[in-house]
Amino acid sequence: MNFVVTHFNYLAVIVLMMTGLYVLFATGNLIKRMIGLALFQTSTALLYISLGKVAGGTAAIKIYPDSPEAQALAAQLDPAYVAQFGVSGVVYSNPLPHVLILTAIVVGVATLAVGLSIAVRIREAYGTIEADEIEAVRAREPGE
Amino acid sequence: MADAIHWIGGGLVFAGTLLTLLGGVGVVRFPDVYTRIHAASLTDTGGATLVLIGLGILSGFTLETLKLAFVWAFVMLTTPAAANALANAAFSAGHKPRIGAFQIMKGESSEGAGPAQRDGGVAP
Amino acid sequence: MTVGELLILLALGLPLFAALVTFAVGRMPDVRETLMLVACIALCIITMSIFVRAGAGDPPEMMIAQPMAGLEFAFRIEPLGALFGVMASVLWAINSLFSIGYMRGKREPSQTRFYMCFSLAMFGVMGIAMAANLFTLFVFYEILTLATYPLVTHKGDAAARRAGRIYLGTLVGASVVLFVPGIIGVASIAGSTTFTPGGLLPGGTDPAIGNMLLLLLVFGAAKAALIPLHGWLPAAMVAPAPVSALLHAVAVVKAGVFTILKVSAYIFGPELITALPAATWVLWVAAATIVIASLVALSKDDLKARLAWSTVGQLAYISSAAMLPFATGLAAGGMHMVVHAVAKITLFMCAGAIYVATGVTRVSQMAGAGRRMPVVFTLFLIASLSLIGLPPTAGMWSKLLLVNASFGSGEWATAAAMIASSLLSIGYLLPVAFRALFAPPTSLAPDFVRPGGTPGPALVAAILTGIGCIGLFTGAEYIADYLEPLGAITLLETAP
Amino acid sequence: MTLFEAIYVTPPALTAQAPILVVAGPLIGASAAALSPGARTAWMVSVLTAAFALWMSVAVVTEVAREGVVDYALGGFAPPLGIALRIDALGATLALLIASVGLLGALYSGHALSSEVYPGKHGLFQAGYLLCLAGFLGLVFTGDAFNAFVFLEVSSIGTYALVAVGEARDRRALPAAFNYLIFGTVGATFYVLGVGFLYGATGTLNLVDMSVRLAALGDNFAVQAGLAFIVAGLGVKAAIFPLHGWLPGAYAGAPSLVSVFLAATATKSAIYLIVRFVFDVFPTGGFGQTFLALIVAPLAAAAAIVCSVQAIFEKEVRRILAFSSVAQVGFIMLGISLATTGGLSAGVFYLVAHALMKGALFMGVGALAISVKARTVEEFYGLGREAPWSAAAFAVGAASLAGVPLTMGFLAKWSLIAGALEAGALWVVATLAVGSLLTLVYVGRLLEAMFFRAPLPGATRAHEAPFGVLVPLLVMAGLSVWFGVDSSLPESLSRASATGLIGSAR
Amino acid sequence: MNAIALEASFALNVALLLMLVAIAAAIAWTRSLVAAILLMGVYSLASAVWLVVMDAADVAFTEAVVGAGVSTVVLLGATLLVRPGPVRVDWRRAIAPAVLVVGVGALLVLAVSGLASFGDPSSPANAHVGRSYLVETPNDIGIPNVVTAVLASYRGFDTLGETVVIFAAGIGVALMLGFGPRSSLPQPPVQPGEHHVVLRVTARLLIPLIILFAFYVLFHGDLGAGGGFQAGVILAVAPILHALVFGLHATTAAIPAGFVRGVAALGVLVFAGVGVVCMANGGGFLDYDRLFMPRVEAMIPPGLLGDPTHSHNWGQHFGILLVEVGVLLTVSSTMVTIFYGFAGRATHDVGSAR
Repeated sequence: MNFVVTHFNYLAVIVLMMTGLYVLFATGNLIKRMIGLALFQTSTALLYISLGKVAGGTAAIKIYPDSPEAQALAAQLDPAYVAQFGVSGVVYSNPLPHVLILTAIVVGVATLAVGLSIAVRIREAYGTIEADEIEAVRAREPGE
Repeated sequence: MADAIHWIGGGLVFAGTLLTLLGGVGVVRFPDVYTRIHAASLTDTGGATLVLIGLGILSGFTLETLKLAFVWAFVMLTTPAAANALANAAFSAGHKPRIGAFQIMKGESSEGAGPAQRDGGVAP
Repeated sequence: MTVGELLILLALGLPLFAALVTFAVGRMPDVRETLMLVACIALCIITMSIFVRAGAGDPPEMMIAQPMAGLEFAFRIEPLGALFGVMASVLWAINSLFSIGYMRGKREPSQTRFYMCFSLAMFGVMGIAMAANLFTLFVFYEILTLATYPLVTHKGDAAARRAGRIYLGTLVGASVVLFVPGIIGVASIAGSTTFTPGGLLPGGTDPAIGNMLLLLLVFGAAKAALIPLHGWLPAAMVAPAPVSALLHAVAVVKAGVFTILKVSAYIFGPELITALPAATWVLWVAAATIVIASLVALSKDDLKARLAWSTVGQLAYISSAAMLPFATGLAAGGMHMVVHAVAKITLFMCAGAIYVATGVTRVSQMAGAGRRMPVVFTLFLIASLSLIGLPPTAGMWSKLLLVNASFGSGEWATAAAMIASSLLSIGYLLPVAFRALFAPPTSLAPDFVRPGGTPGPALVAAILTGIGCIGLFTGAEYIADYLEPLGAITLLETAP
Repeated sequence: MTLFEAIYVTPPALTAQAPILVVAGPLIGASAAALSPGARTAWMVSVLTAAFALWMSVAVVTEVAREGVVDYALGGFAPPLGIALRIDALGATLALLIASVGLLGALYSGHALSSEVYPGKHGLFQAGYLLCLAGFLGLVFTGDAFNAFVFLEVSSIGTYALVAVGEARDRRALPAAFNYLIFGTVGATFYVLGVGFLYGATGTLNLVDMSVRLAALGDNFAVQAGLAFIVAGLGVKAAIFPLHGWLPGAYAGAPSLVSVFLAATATKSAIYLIVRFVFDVFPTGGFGQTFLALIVAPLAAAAAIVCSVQAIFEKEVRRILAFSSVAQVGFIMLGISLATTGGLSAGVFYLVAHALMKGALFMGVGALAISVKARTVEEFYGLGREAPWSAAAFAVGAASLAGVPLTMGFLAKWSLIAGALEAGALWVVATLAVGSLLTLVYVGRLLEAMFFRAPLPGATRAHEAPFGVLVPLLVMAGLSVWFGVDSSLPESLSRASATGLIGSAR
Repeated sequence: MNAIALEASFALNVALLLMLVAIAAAIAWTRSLVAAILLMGVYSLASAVWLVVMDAADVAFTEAVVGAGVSTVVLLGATLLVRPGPVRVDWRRAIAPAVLVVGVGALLVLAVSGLASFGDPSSPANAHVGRSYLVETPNDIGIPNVVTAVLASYRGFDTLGETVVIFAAGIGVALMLGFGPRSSLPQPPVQPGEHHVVLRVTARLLIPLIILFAFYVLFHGDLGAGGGFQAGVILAVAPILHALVFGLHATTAAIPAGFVRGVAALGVLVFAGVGVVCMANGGGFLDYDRLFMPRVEAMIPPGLLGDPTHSHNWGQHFGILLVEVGVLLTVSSTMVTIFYGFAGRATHDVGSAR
């Protein structure tokens, strides 16, 4: 049970990813597939972000320790914690996963655009975007 | 004093969210496109306004307040325009209002029905 | 470049040259065939000089390339190879003579391709004869396979293509699945594949691995047609007679048994062969092959099929000779290789001559045919005697040595099989000649389908090899001595 | 390496920057190609860029030969803070391979494209081609797990579109490309997941740093599952057996240039990354190699047999070659999963050999397809006489594929079986033998069709491919023979890679 | 781990995650493509909120802009083009995926059991490199937003790759949709949207604001959330809005497709060019400390950036700014290219406001 609490984020993200994967493989509709793919990729991003969260941390944008918001943040934490894990008096969350995920999101939208454009061309060439119908058309072609 | 600010601001934000929620209910429950648009846009603008004012009060008078003001202006500019466009599209797509009687010019009643119906079918 | 290298290059180059020339002047048959004969003669001279040099003790060597560590592409002559080379080149010359007569006599189509592949096959054979290591041998072995494929499918009809598929499938399949892993195994144990007198593999090789390698290599050389890998040989009978002669006497099958001899002599060496139980297993398989093949041959009415099955049996003699722990076996095997080649090519040329002249292929129809062509059938008789092993033919010596060696090494089963098959061969060879020559003249005797009967060149070729059968009877001692370096023990000591 | 010292002169300043130039050059070239006005200009840009990349990668190879491993810290930040390029012998080998194939492909594209791609698209097409080149080169050079993902995507996204462009010739390219996109993206996302777990367990993305911390970490579910996801994800790109579904369609549908480039490089770079993770990042003898031996090796064996059989029963030439690619990848992975120096170097050697032979084969098909739109084996009847040179090059590639002696393919199979014997894995030897036999069957079918059959009645007569196509084709085929006669260069490279990886045990 | 600090945000986190799960389930459930697409947009917005809770401001910004914005637009455009019927669901084809998903999910659960618990500041992920970025940035880079510092400087090579990926996507879409019979639009018979007075006025008002805001986001990037990518997408919204309101024909007349593609390539050139300049000045690729030649560097008065000890940060600042500009160019023009591709395929009625 404790595991479910301490790892709740990861488990929830797993559920999300698997939903995406399921949508991707369960449907024959090309656009629905792309939606599933996008869902899958976005959820993967959430995993990284969960990795980078630091309890009591704030966004990784430097604030001067003596500024009011720094004070407000520090007020919620005990000084030992801040002293141990803070950087110059402020606890930040881990910026690295954020950077990686920025890249991943971009890759995701790029994939989405290319995939959809191919799907459109498929519609023009085959008159359908249902995988099994496309297969049916292909089966009738010579050389198959 | 701080408590007062805290309570007032919080209350406004809460009221705003409540209004937006109502809007959501309206979108689901109202009979036809136009009333749904009405519910959505009106409550959105209203709710957004309340929330933004509340946040402004909470943040005190700083640079944040200015940004919030910009956001408010933006919402005020776009939401009604969007609602107008939506209604316009629905109308030109030949959706007849269920509530209130007004004439539709003959001939415009049925053109390009397809996409508009999809717009109507958005609500889950 | 030393003389030796020059000789090697010539021996390899002449067949290629012949092939190119054939291709170039294919339009003009006379020029084509004259040039080919010239190339054949020249090749004979070259191989003989190589033979002499190898005997004199300075074997020619040559290193072409080394694709990988422990993997050379090189040539080196040793007695067996030299002998094989001479045999192949001489018989090639004669066979070309014969095939000229045959092909012209039968007005065969696409003769240019035929002669080209013929020369290429000879290129392969020369490479095999002179290979300095297993890898080089393998390369030319495959060249030979590919070069003879179009010959087998010469007719081009469905049957021919089917036979060709069996031929290619069996040979290539065996070499890929068995032979190549065998070679690589040798290489990864010994670090190279070079043929070294006394055996490449160290004496202390683990018997299990040794057995595996021996079986891989022996059965990988499917050209030796040990049962169960003999199927391609009778199937290949669809080919025209000169091809059969080439396949069964000169090139392909001899390449197979030659490979086995080399593997036994230079890769494993007498000691290891003695130590390995696998050698005995191979001997049993060979014995079985000898008997079975002879029995089948007895049951065949088609002459070429009968000869083919007898070839299967005779090859098994040589394979078992290679497996005899008694080192003389090697010499005997080498000798039988030559003798059988000469005899068998004679038989096939006779068969071809008969076919060209009368169109008859079945033994039962040849009764009395000898009256019309006594020479051919006399030659057939002589060759048969040699194959059976009766004086005054060379076959006697080689069989004597073989049986002798197998007795000496206590391989009674092999000896018995050899004797039995000799008796059987009396049964399936002699009647052909006798019925043809001495049968009472009947109206059944076949007529000439070709005015003038046997074409001249073919007849000449057959006569030459027929003389060879008898000539080797006297030359046997010389060959045996020449091959002596193979085994540690001389002939005289082999008496039981 | 003497060959390189002989042919190669580069100012030291450039040599120092060579690793990044290999990757950045094609990136810049791609933008230039996209900006270039006409098809010819784009082609010239493409050729020049590829040549530059090859030059630089030769520089890198010589450097690696001298120093063993070359490191290049980007942005002047020492790893693990900054991204670093780390080129070991294997990476250098693959870079050399990819760049050479890239250059040949670029040359080849001069004429080949015009018959397959709408002229207006050439500029963008060349840009996409160069992006793929850059992606693959970056993939084999980077020393950072996430940066590898970025380059994986650079190459992939370019590739999807390039494959789809094949619809001009054959509309089946479109569904094939879509499949490829789905499979490929799922694979890449699995890779990201795996990297995420490794990052969560080690806190670093730099591969060297990661290996150090992994060795200290010991067994951990996150790490092991991470590796599983990484291998599975890359296995999709490498077309390891059950994950190869995208490959035949993609290779068959793509423009011939793309088929050439993909067959020669795409799967190879993915295999490289797998090897890198299993042997370099994960502790030697640890979970990585167990995983390889227990999971990957059987799959590879299955691929070697099953896909060869599929190839035998396939009707379309391109699809035959594609299935054979999957089978050959099986061979390669078998060698690698032996996890011995011999097996690994054999696998690398086979990898190079396969790249060259498949490149030649697909180029040959493309060259023949320029004059006659031959697709099925029947349509290939008699092409040997009508287009002798292309057919000859094709035949050389096929011979190398079948493992005919004195071609590189033979040496590859040789060293593979030798490695398996050393490792005492007899079942691998048996699999390889059977697989090679099956290979012979379909190769024999192709060659018989081309050389021993008369053209079908009413078939369009083919004629020889233009010079600009023939030259790279013959060079590609010639390489297979050259290295088959003297394999010192690839042999030493693969040997060095293997020792570098097995030796780099931490 | 600190109780007070975590509880509030943790509760919010759980609530939002459950919300996301619900939305995902709805996406899997619904048969209507349009519904699924809009739900995707909602999903992105919700996850953006969640990201803010996770202190990932930049990512939240990007997710909102991309997930809710661009993806939805592209998906809708594609749907408009393919005009699909309702999604057919076949239970037989749903079994195998279910099994697969359960298997992979189990493996994932096993994997996360090896990870440190959520929010643990001493977990390897947070303790090792991530922390040293926070410590080193003031020295090495000297800008407040550590994410931007890592993105553009420490891991600038990744960002270059990311830009190239976007560029590749643009190329891909252009190759697929940018050519062929329907690529050149005929003049629409009726001026689109002539009965949309309100829209046209609003658009005229908004477009300059959008561009202004885009540049604000760009330059604000190293102080707060924002940067070249987000700015690029926002900038791309201006022409897209223009096309939606005034018709694609008018927009392409103003900004030709070829020109847009050129700008995309230019952006990559700018980014890579910065790297090459650094190399030319004797540094490594993308080593902004060497962006300026030493002579120029010497001319910069120390302390101009407030901190006299790190005058080289000057180079970092400009390097980051320049590469962000490169990203902006590529991203915005690629987005417009994608929009052109999809809209250009369609019949005129895309031009009118919908």
